[in-house]
Amino acid sequence: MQGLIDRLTALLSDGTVARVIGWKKGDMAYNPEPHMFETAESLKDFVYDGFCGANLSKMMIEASKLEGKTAVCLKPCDTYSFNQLIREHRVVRENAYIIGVGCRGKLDIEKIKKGNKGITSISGTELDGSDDIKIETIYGDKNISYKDALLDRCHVCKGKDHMIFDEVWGESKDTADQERFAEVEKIEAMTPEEKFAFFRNELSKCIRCNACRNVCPACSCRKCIFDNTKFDAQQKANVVSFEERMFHIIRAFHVAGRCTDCGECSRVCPEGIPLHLFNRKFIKDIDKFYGEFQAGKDPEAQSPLTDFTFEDIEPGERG
Amino acid sequence: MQRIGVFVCHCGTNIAATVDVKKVVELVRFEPGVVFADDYMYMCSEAGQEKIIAAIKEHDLTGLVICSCSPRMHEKTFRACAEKAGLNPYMVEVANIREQCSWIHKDREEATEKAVILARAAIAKVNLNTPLQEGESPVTKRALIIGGGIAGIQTALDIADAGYEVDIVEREPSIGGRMSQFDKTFPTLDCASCILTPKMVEVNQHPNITLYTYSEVEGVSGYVGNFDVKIRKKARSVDMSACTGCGECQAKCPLGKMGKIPSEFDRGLRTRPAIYMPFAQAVPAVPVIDRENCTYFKTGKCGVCAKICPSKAVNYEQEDEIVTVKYGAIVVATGFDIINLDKFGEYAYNESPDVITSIELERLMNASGPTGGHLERMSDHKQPKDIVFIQCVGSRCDDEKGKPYCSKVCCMYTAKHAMLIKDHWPDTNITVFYIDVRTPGKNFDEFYRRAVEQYHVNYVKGQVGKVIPQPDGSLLVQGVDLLDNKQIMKKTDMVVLAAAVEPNKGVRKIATMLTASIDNNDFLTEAHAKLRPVESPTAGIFLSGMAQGPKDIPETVSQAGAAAVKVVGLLAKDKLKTNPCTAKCDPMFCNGCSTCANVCPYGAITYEDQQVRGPGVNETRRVAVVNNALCQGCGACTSACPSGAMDLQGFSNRQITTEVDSICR
Amino acid sequence: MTKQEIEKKVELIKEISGCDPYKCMKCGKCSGSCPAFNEMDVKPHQFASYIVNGDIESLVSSKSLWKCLTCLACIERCPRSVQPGKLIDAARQLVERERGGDYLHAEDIPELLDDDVPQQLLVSAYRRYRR
Amino acid sequence: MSMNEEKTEFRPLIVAFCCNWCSYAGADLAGSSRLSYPADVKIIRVPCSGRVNPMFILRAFERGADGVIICGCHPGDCHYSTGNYYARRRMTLLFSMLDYMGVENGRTRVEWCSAAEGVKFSNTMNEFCEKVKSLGKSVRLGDIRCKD
Repeated sequence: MQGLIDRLTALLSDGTVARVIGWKKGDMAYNPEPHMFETAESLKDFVYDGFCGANLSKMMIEASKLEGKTAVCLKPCDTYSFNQLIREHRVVRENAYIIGVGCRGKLDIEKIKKGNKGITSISGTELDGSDDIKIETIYGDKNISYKDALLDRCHVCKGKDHMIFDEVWGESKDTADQERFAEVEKIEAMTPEEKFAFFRNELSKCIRCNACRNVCPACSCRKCIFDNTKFDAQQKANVVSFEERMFHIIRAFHVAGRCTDCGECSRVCPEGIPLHLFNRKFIKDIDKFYGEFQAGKDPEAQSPLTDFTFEDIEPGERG
Repeated sequence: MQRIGVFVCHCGTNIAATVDVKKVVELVRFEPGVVFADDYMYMCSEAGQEKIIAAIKEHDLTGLVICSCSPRMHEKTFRACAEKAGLNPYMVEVANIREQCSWIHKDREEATEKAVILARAAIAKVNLNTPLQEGESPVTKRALIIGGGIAGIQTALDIADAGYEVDIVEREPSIGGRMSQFDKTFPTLDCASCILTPKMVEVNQHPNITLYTYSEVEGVSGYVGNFDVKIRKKARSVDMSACTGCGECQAKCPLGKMGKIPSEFDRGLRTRPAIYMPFAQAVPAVPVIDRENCTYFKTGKCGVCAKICPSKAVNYEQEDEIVTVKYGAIVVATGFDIINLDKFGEYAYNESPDVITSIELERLMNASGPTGGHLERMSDHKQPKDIVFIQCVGSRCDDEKGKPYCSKVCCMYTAKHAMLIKDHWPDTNITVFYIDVRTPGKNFDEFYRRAVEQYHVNYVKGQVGKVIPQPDGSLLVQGVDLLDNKQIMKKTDMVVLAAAVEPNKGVRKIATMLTASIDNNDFLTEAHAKLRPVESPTAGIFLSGMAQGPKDIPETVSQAGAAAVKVVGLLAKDKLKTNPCTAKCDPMFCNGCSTCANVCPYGAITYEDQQVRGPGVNETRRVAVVNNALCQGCGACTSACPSGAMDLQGFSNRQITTEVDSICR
Repeated sequence: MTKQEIEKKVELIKEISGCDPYKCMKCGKCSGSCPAFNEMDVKPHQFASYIVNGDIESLVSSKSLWKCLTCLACIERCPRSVQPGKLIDAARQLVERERGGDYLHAEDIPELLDDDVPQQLLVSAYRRYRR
Repeated sequence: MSMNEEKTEFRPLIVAFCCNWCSYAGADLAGSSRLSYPADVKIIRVPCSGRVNPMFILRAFERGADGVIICGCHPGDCHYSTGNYYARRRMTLLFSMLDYMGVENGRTRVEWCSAAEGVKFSNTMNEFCEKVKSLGKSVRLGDIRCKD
């Protein structure tokens, strides 16, 4: 990590970039937060470890409008989002200096906390750390395997290649070991009643905090459909559960064909709703109906929803 | 708040028989915004319209809902009526309570209830209507004809004679099209060139007509009255202004004697040199160099044509030239060709040179054709004594091998061929295998009957299953006579196939450029099958000839004239009214993501940096801008827009949402 | 046969053949192709109308039923996808099934099925080579 | 109301979005040919099937519609040349998603119906009504506050 900080310091000092978007140490061992570093001194708080799951590509929207270049640290999966943002004219490629940071999967603090109360510090989560992470709690120390603490999304990782970068820092390790659409298939196999019950149960937890919308790199509209009075979809209070269903269907549909499956929505949801299940359903359908498509892989590629072929399948057909 | 008047029409008993009109009036009277409601026997009648006008004035109405027949029927009428009373015509909505209610429901209570709901939806919509202004756009007084066959020629002449400038773009080196390949024309047997050549010359000399031969349309942008068309003038390698058309170059081209390049015009029945005019009467009478075959272009050696040209017109350095021209109207007259017969192996077309298509027969019988008009077999140059004609080869065919439609012209030209052959060589034995003989048309059936009664052509109802080339050079035809219920095995000298016609290749590309709709068979679609047969649904695009569907020469010429009148009607206007129901972008919500431009079929959306100010927003950013003149109001952008910034005037998001709401109330 | 029985058989023929006899436009290309034409009492171009008119009785008792060589010429050349060869084959199937001479095991059928091959071919081949 | 009284037959509420150039005219043709279909179908005229925003469909379900059908021009025949192709993809995905959430496939439908296909229009509506009827009242996306 020090290598990365040194490199960033150099970039700032020689004027290549005017600022750095990265992660800053949090008040706990496991909650670093996205941050814009303006000076070389401030980089002493820079951190890059297993808890830096946040996708920083969206921050480049505002940074693109600032004077000078901005260095931005992007994990392999974040680069897909960045490409998608280029496609939608939301970021300016020339204004970004992309450091493709390596990744060996990111950690789910909830998994670590399970059975480990009173955590005081966690170590060994850096990119070059060991296969185990060391947890110190007020009840004693413990080692758990890095792999067991991974976020669910890392088990279905798209790959560790950076789609776009100016330079790459650090070695990545492959983490994909599960079927990407297994969860979706499980739901598809349910009866309508079961499906409905499943989603009602999940979505009833929603408190409409908008965290999913705010973190989503595809939800980059300054003012979005939910702010728009023309559909009466704005300001939906969480009075009854139907609105959560609507909110999440609309949101998922709005990012269909643009969602890179970065999984941030599920990661940030305070209620732990598996929101990626919506997005992934669209991705699965798009792959099946219109051929494999990975948003953000190629910034030139036409999105499946603004494209067509004469022989597309008819609605209602199931491939 | 709007002040809405609701007018419920009885339409005699058409509506009133199943819908309780009075009840509808009573029930909608208290809808939000409604200040007046009334019914009348015939709302569209003069008295009915007077009633509406009076009510507008008396009650100071700002919006109208007419519950009557389909808006497709009388929306225009009622809009004009509103305008007469000083109301913006787009403040009128029609609730369709006839076609979509009274005529399909029997139960009076049910129908009345539905009529009320439909009226409510319309009222809710009018509450959100805003006055819309029709824009105006100027008209470029020049027309483009794509295709220089008889259809294009006739359309061009008619428009030019009316005093407007016309350009013809023709892909081939000469105009004339299919008709110039024909020998005689049915049903009067005039010689095709005798009637076509004068027209070709007229086109060439007409002060209002410009010819772009050996040229193709490369791109079209713009809209009715204001098209910008990119035309690629392919390099002829011959200077048009210098060439005198003496023909020396063709005669001296070394490739001409080698007989390697099949002549497209003669359907491969003879060969041509690399520098050539397709046929003697070509217009313009200027040859082109076929660069793919020319020795000079392939090896850099030869150059004979340039050396011997007396007027030094040959120019190997010439390059393709692209010109952009403005037009007010475009006519598609791209014509037809016949289908490829590779999939019909049973007829041995690719095996035997004596199995030919009807167009090839035209060339064989043409005095300027490869045999000088002497009918002979291509294999041994003997005159055939026995000829079999097979009808419907690929026409009326259900599978992908052929075409599902009737080609319309084959029955007549086959009768023509049979008679012409019998006329010249009366001892020729002719058999025609047919499924049906279709001869609707003036003097058409009489024509066909003459072939049977006067010329004793043997018409057999039935089809041929197989043509088998024999070692002795003859052809064995296996067919059936359905009326006799007997299978026929007969030896013949020549088989002529009436291959199905199909729209010219490349018409789909042109249709896409023009955003003109096209059907599954690649025929261009008309705006209305019966009432607007020469117009495309896309404004400013007109149809002429086979591009729209199978038709013979008389029909083509009449359609060409009809298309010309429509074009002239358009060009005669100084200004055009534009549809005000166009898309509109709300910059506050637009984020410039380009999704809308990706789905816009008209290229009507561009982006510019705009200062956006509003609650919590003050920045300069990329936002979409709609060109109202280009936008046709399809609304594709509105449903693609992620943030709901795009909206369609007249069918706005809020209007449709409120319609949904009032239906689901 | 009662009306219902006839209807059932007509449906069965349509189902087995996968062809729609109503599409026939009576062009006669099938009869113009058929090598067994002269042996047949009901000609290939008539198959469709026999089925349309419900005269299954005559069709199944015709000589043609067994004279068809299944050479596929009419199937290949039919411009309307009526494919008389498949129709007559379906009629043969009908007879075969009624005789109970079905040596095929149901579970083998999916393997053998090919939409383009008349089922008669499968049946006869199977019968011939099964031992 | 007496307890024994037979429950009135369930009448579904069906919203149909019809393209002005084809199916709306097809519906008119069904009307002028007097081809009946249930009054449960209420048609909203749109300029093109591509104009139908998924929001409208969700809105209809939210407000208590039991089925939603979108009718547009046959692929290749769009008046605006491509609108129906986009609609086709959009609706394919939306309907699949609704199905995924437990809103049965039978409640949503897209039909291509030209101005000349009055018979098809009426048949489609009859079929669709029957189907929706058999699925019963739609409750899964409804806003309970919108109904009494």
